[in-house]
Amino acid sequence: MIIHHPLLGPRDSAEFTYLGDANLIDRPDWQDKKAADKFYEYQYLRNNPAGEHQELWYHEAGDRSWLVVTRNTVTHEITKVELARDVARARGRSK
Amino acid sequence: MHDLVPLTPLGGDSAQSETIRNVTISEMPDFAYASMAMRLGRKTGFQRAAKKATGISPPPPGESAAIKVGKGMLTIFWTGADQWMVEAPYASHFDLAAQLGSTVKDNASVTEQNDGWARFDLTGDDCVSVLERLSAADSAGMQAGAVTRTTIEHLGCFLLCRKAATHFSVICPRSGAASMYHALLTMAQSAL
Amino acid sequence: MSDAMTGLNRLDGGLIDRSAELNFRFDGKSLEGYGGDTLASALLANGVRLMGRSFKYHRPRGVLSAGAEEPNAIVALREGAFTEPNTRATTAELFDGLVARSQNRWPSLAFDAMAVNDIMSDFLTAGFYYKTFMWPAKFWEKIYEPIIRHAAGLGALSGMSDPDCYDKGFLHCDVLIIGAGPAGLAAALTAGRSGARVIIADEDFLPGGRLNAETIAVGDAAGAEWAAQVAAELASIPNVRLMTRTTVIGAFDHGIYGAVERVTDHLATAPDGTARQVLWRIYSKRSILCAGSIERPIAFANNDRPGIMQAGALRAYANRWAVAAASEVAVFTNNDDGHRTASDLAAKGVKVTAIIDTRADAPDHGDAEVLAGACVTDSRGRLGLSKIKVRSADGSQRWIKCGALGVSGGWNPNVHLTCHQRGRPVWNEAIAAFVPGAVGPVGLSSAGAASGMFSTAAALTGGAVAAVNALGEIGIKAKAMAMPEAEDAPVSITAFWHVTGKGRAWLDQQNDVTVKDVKLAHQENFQSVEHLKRYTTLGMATDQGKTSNIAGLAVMAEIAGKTIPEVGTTIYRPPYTPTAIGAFGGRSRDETFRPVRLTPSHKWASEQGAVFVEVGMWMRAQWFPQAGETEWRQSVDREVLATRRSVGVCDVTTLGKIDVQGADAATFLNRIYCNGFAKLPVGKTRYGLMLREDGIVMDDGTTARLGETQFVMTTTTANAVGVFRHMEFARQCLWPDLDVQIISTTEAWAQFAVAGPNSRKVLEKIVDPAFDISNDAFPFMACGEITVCGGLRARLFRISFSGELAYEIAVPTRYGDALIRRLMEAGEEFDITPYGMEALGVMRIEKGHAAGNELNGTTTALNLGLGRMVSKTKDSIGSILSEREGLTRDDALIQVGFKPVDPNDPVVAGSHLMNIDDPANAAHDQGYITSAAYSPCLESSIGIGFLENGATRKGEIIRAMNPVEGSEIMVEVVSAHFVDPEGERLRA
Amino acid sequence: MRVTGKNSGRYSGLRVIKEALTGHRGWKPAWRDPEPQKEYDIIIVGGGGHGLATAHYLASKFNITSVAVIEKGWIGGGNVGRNTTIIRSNYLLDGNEPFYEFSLKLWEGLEQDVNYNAMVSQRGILNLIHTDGQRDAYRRRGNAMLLNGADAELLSAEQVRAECPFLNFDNNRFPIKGGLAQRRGGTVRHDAVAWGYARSADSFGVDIIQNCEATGFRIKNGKCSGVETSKGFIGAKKVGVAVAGNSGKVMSMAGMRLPIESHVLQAFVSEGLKPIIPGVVTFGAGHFYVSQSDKGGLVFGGDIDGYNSYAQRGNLPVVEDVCEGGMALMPMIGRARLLRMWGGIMDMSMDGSPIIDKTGIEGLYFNGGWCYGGFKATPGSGWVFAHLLANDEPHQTATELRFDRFQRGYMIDEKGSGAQPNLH
Repeated sequence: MIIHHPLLGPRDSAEFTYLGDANLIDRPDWQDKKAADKFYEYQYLRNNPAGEHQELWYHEAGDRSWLVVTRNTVTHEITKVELARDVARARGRSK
Repeated sequence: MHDLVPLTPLGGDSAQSETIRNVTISEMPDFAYASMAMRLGRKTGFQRAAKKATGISPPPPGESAAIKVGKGMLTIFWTGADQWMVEAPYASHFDLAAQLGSTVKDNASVTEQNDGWARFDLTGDDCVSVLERLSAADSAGMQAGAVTRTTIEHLGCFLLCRKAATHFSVICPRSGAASMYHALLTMAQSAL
Repeated sequence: MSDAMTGLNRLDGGLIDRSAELNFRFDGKSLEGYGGDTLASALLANGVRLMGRSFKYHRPRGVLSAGAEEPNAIVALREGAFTEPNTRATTAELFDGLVARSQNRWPSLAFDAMAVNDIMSDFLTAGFYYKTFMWPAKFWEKIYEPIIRHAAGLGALSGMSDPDCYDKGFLHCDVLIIGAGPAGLAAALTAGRSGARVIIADEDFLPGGRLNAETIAVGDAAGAEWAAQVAAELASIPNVRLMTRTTVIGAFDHGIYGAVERVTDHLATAPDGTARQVLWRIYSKRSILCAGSIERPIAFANNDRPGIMQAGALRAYANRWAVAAASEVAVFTNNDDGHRTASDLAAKGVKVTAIIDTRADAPDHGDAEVLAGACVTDSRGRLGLSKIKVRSADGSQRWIKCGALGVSGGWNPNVHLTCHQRGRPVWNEAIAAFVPGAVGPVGLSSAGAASGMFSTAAALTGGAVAAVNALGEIGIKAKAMAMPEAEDAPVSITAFWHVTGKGRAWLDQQNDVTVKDVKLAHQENFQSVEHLKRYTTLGMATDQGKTSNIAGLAVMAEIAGKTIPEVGTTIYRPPYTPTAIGAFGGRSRDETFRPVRLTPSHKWASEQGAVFVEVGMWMRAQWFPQAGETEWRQSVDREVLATRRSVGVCDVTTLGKIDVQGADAATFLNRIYCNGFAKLPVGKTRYGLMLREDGIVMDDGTTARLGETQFVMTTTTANAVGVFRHMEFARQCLWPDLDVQIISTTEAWAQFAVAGPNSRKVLEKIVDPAFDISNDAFPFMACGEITVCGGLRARLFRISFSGELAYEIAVPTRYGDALIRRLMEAGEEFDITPYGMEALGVMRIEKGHAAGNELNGTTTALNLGLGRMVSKTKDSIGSILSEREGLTRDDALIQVGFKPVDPNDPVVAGSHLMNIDDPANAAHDQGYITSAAYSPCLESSIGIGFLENGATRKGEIIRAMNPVEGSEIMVEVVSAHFVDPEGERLRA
Repeated sequence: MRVTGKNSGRYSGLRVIKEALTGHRGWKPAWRDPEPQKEYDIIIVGGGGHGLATAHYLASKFNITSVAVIEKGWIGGGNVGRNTTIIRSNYLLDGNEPFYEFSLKLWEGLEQDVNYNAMVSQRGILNLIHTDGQRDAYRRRGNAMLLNGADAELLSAEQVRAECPFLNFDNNRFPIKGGLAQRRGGTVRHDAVAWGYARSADSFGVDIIQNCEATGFRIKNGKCSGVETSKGFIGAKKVGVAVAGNSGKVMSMAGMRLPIESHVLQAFVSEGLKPIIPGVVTFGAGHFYVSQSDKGGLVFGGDIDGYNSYAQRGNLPVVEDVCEGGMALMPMIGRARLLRMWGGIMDMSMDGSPIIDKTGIEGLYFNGGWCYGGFKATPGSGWVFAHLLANDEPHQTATELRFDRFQRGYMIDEKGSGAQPNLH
């Protein structure tokens, strides 16, 4: 597969390490009353769609960027690639 | 001054080099390296400081910039988001990290990388014939100054085009120097 | 046979080089051919028709085709370790000294004992083996299966290591053109002249495709000449790469294609160091499939005899290789193309005895009698065709003499690559064949015969137009050039798949699948195409069903009363043709399977005669044998004792080192580690425990604070890469606004552990006087930047894995070799001893330090006896999920030590622990031993491991069971800290 | 009790001979193609190995014959039709080993049970050892196998060499230091497993309904009363889902999120070769395992591609990685040709172990999360799932294979890779 890296352009997906569902960005608040349940769902449950999937790829053999790739799991078509850091900020993560 | 004798990445007292038909593959040990990682939100300050420290502005992704220092060249190449590697002649810059650090201060995190890397240069007309059997990078399409991180025989490395088609540098982790050199020679033997 | 020797079958003309006479051997017989021959054409020229045996019935077989689709002429090429089984004689280029042998026959090709299967064929129908061989049960493996396995396979591997080498490569282009026939050449020329980066690949060694096999003119030149001219021009365009002997084997995601270039297969011996084949990964923006088409046979009784061939192959041999398969030939066809074969052969002076055309309205032919509305119903000739039985339109039957029969059932476009991403081809009634469907690999279009356009003119213009369109899509303007004149005959065909009748009519010739087998499959409800394929093995042979799949579908459709599209097709999968596994492996084999990483002291250690062991790609010294030491334990015990008594030195460079900087570096580490790091003072080092988010221990190591905003973290050797990735994830995805930067510096520093009571004394001799490393000035867990040997920058850490007074000293890697030599000099008076991985392992077990065997991805801080380290007063990765019931239960496994009750008993890692009175089974498992060693200090074998409730069971005697090696011993549960439990030595 | 008249008659050597002499006119369909009835006691969603096995055992061992197996395509078209045919029970952990050993024992009697020759071939499986740490780990595993009543042998390098002289002993990057052997492991003709179970289930009166896709579950107040399908609604007292790679897709129709990701695993077969590889061999220092089929093809595979996919096809990097392992381990195969590559969809769970459990919805049961271990589990999975469906109690060998183990912290993580499916 070819992943169009936002900074580097087209790169062979073989240069990347795959993590999984981009929801892994949304780590729960450790002080939440329901932290135990929320961390369980965060860590273990997946939508696993047959179709469009937002997922995390790490440019291991490249610039070490984490990317959020929007890819169709049936056709493998990639429609969007973003820097995970930007996505994380957009989802309200900070420090 | 200490009297310890350094070894080259290939474990010799002096650099190795071999010419196979019209490509020469050379170990290039006499360079100092330091990385600069920009501190959060210090874009302008860093650009200014880096320029002050090196004489050139840190280049955009996929590119390098070079400037003459003394008898040699100082090169900055992009290594990652807000990250650059500086390469300079070892003799004059063995304390490169300290030199940079004193100028960029808290605009960037500077890390000494002198001995983290092993540089091999390929020179000659058929460099691309060798590289196209080693790396997925489009070496045939690289212009002078282009740089990319790639994988050669399972070793991560930087591929830097010094002169289109005829001069490339492969910069790989020092501990893998022997494997890398072997891979380069083997492929030159096969492809040329 | 006399024919064979006198070479009567060689005609005039052709594209062979008669000046290059090549000698070769087939089944020991010495024969002669010419440059440009394939093994098949050379054998035919020599009158050899019998080339192989079929898989199941061992039927005599000759060549069916002139290309990659060949099911029958499958031979073993070359000898010894170079033996290449199952090689298609039709694609093997002839070279001087070539040696080939027929396969799957005994004692000889002409007389094959296993041909008895043919007589038994009624019992060996599709799937018979699923219905029998079941009683008695044990007979299957003892008797039945060995018999079946004995019959398995066609050719045999040599069993020796492949002596050739292979390369892999990567190419980038704007447009990849697959196939160099008329369509491909036209496309390449159009694209090439536009300045685009073009790759055109063809499996043949001669560009031109069918143009080389036909007598068709292109413009005022012969087709083959035109092809040669175009190929020459393409070779001269710098932005075009013309690759012959290159098969594009697969269409992968996003315009990536796999292609195999056969570099030396046409040579007797490969030049030294040159790869036999290269697997190219081609990155294309657009691609055009110009792979042509394959002619399909018509099934009739005994249609598999040597001499019965594709009509197109028959004329390819005549036109390109100047070979007549026999002196008298006939043609059996359902379309006009078959008539072309008759014309070409007649023009070459070969006698055409008849054209049997299934169409009632078959056109006349100038050179041969045409039997319209007729069909071939049978054939004769034990090892080669002698005559065919023909049923005329009026039903009358007669035998016609011929040594070869050209059969044409129409042509199937080579749609394979358009289906590699599970796109389905669509049925085109006009040509009675499947053509590429609308949904194929993104960016792939098709032209020429591959797209169902069979005329030469259509191929030329189709190729040119496809190129213009493809380039247009990526913003490159190309001019559609006027293409030269060429034949533009329409396709005239009436679908005809098999002749009904009694005898066996072959569909899949190699796997011996007949029309009857398809009928049986239907009868037993194996009606879906996938069931048909799997139940009958149709299309599963080395030819991948290229000449049989569609006919099989057609027969199934006929029986089921469906249309062919209703029945559908099986999925075409890569590779397009069978591909040497070696090519996929490239150089990654033998010692160079993976790279090695060498430590800074490698050269020195080699000089000491160290024994090396691989650890995470690193080659590390395992122990340093000394004169007189005959057994590894002697060396290891000596190294341990010397270190604990005086001082030892060990290269620990391989531990991961990560430079962590930034205003928020401390905050960041405080979340990465489960224990506190925020308040670590500058100049101090702390042991850190890192959890995965699921609460399981991920890694551990010491981290030193060199400055307010700078830390140096160490990781275990094995986890260095994973930990770095984990930290980047936390930095970029979880806390993107923390000001922290991380850089791996593992390689930049050569680091040595100097351990033992005299370690300080040794270091004091090389550390420059400006630096005070006394116990007061530089206590346990101190760290600092110093200089050594008169000014060399170094880092010193007072940390200990061995449990002794110990330091780790780091210098720039290039000075690692010099430093170890200097340390050895400085330590000489203290009998300083280099120690390796084994001694390091022994000492860490004696000290009860967890390592890889304990940090096995299932253990928690609690298991390791470090439960209290997990801070509950801060947010750190893994802390929440580490509190789950299953990970905190009272009877949790706890790390403890074990001593054998009888000191002579060896403790064995991997033993399971059982209570003495419990029955020995999994239900009563109490835990297991993770690491064990002989402790020369305690003069006993010892171990550490995990035991239920371990913390409360010190002093208990339990069983350590190792049934897989038939041993069991009694061990006492003890503290894991065998040596210096109070840690006084560390702080000395 | 077999429902006579519907079945395809008993198979035997004698029958084969008789049919041969009478033109094979007597062979009946191996299974019928019935139209769905209005309601069944149990509907199994998924006509793969596990679903068909479940139906067979429901009918033959639990006397429940009002059963339909609905399959969206043709039976055996999923992973049972696209795997590397290996059977074994060489697991480490208590949650797994008893189950897989139970399954292996069922393989040993399969042919006689279903009257179909699936060519169960116990030629043995050998896991190679390349480091001392690996030997410790395999010793622990071998002991666990023996303590669970399975068989295991720890072999020295010399013993391995004697059994597999073609391995690369002399010129390797990762020395072969021994191996863990399970003699009772081996291979099975995979398609025949699906066909055999289907034919047997059919002969008990089970309806096997092909080209019938489940499009939804009818669920009212937490109770499932049947399945909406492309052939209309089919009622059922209980519905069991066994759809492997499609687990996430299908269970989402019941509003469930699973601890499962779907990944593609590629497998490969070479041209037919005369027998040269005795049993199953797995490389411990690279991603490669291989066996040789009764037809002579080298059947081999390695790691999953590593990204979520429902495409049943993979990409080059893994093809190359697998072949690199093969060339490193047995360089004699360099001149053998790869004939066909294909991909299957693995339901990779969060700890690498399966789930056979009730769901939060009454009457809806789930069987999945097999990762790439599903084929060897087929008989065990079928029996255990049938047991759960019939008795509403987990089978004794499957008490740990529950949904809630992740929340409670009782993961069954053989590899110790944690909650990252593509590492299991």
